[in-house]
Amino acid sequence: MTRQFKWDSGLGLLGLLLLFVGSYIGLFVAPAERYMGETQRIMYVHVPCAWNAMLLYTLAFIFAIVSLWTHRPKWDAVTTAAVEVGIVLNALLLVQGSIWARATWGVWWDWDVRLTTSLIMVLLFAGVLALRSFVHDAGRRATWTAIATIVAFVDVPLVYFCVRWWRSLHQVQSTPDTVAPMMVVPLRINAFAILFLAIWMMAQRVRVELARRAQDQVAEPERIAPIGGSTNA
Amino acid sequence: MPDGVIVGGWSYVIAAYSVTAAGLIAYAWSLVHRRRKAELE
Amino acid sequence: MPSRAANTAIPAVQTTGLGKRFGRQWALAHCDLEVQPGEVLLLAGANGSGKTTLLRLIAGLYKPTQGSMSIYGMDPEQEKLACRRTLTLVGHDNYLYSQLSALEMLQVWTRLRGVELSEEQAIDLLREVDLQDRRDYPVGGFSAGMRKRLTLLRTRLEEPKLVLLDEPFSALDASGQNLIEEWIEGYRSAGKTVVLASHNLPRSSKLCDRAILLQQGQMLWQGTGADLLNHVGATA
Amino acid sequence: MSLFRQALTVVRKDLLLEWRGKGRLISVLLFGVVTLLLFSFAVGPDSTLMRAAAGGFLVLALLLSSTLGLSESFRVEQEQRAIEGLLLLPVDPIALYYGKTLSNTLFLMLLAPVLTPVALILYSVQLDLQGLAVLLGLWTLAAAGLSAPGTLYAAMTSRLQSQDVLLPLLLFPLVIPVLMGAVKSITLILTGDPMSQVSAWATLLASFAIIYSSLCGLLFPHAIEEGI
Repeated sequence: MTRQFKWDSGLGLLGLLLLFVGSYIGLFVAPAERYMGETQRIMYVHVPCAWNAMLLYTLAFIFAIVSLWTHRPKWDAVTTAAVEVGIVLNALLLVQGSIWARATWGVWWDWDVRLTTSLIMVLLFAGVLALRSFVHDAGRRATWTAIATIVAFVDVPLVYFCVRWWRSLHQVQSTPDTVAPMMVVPLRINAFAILFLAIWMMAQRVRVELARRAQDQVAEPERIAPIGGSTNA
Repeated sequence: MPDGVIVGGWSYVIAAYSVTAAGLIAYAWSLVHRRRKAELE
Repeated sequence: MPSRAANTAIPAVQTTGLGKRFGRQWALAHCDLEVQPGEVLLLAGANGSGKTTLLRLIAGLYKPTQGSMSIYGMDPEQEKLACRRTLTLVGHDNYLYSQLSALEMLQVWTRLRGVELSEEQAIDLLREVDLQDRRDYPVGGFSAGMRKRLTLLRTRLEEPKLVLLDEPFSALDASGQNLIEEWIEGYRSAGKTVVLASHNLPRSSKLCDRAILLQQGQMLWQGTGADLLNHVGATA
Repeated sequence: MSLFRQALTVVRKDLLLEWRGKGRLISVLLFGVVTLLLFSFAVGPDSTLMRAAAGGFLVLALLLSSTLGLSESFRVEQEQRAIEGLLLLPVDPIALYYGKTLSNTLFLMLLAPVLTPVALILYSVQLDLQGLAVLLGLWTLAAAGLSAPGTLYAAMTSRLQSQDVLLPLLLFPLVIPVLMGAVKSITLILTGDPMSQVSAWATLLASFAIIYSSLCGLLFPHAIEEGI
């Protein structure tokens, strides 16, 4: 237990440190972008959040399949953890995206393909957690969480293509593509920072889940000695 | 998107970074809190 | 009585260390049970003693938390459908669609078993439980006893070797209870296995070859039906 | 083969129940009509605006009615635990899933002949016979797309206390591709399709239905492992 505690808090601290370094470079060292100016600096947290949210959802999908296959509590715990941390990053992504939209396009919301898809994604996976919270039996809760996660994940590419087609009649908003080397460095650093932080969060969430499960793990009552009676069949 | 360069915009950057930090801290705090509660019981 | 010869055969039901936990509550624990083919076994015990849980575990409606189980030598996990073909359970619920008639209910059940039931056969069956005049009426209008009788017909129209009955006498009048008794006697002579849970000890203890008393999810006592009456009388 | 026959038995039983419980069917139909009416009040008496939004309203009426139909189809199963009676029989759960999905699809298709004329009249849209046929085809694809995941989720939520909230919560975000595809294509049918984009949207609707009916068919046996 104490050894496990060390690896994930170490990773968490490393993530925190990297986030400070990356954000420092992003905010104060990297040059301002040609057209977008300073607002482009939002990208150094925005894009890492997006990458990691997608990564977590993909992991959740894989964990869900394993959970359905093995019925082991630990796989249910990691599936839930990945979904939940994914939702947190996804929610941050939405807020950052909204601020970005306000700064560049002058509106708080734009029906941009990625922004719209991430809004639908957050709703899809929030549904998984909602379903989960209503099921009392631990075994069924694990199975249903896995099923809902798989069903939700398969929808993501469909939604993405759909929104793209839906938007194709309108003009497509440009996204910054002029990238100087000093812009790549903070992006990469922050991507790993968020990844490490996400792993730390997942580890904590897994602990919560396993601790809750452990409460239910009441040992079988002691065997009552059978009394009397003839045992002829 | 306007033609020229967007001047300034630091306020948006600060808002985005603060929201991110606040979100991460709030979630981390809830995790620690929930874990303590679950492990104590 | 199925005695020595039956004992060498594969047991109809065999459980080893079977246990089921709901949340933090063990509904059933340390259940080592062997039911011989052709045996009529009575599960007795107070409410919440684990009778229903045990029956539902055997029927495959619950997955055991602990232990293992076999139905006529088959593993319920591996051969789920084969087990379902072998056994039938009539539990507390009636499994009815209010808007269907008695006849239609029977047809739905048999068709899903892959058997086509002719109308004459269906009417014969309904006559057994005295519902032949009601065959075209929606079951939603039936009384509790009539519904119970209709549902108990499931044990007649299917050909399972293992009949599981949870409180078969409840909601039935005296004639209905006599009928079920007759059926159970018939199953015994046909070599079928019956496991029933009942609170109606005077009736069911006479019927059974063996009785098991459950208490707080554990098998406390076993013996003959007559002994059970004495035992319960002595402790009560 | 027996799988197919079992599924058909389930469909037959569901259709019979639907026929006997006509009151339910009529209530859902009326609900659809009422929503269509409400949408027109929401947009106001501007007829051009209404005509432009007619496709969207029609599909939204279908979507809102679908959750009623889906949860109703499992309420009947839960009333006297009839579904447990089915699960106790040697029935393949996959047959149960496809039977219920097919009967739910048929149920949603029944909404078309009522809701379409009402929408055409209320929103004063013209449609020729060929357009009507294409619309029915699209409606069928949308109904199948809604039922495929809807049946799985309705089965799962049918025993939970908050199924009335939970089912739409799970289903609505999931079926956004169906919603978009159906709205876009039906609107194109109603307002003219100069670039013949309808077939692309129809392909999307069909893919959704195929992907989800196969995926949910695989998952359904797991969902009901311990009964529902």
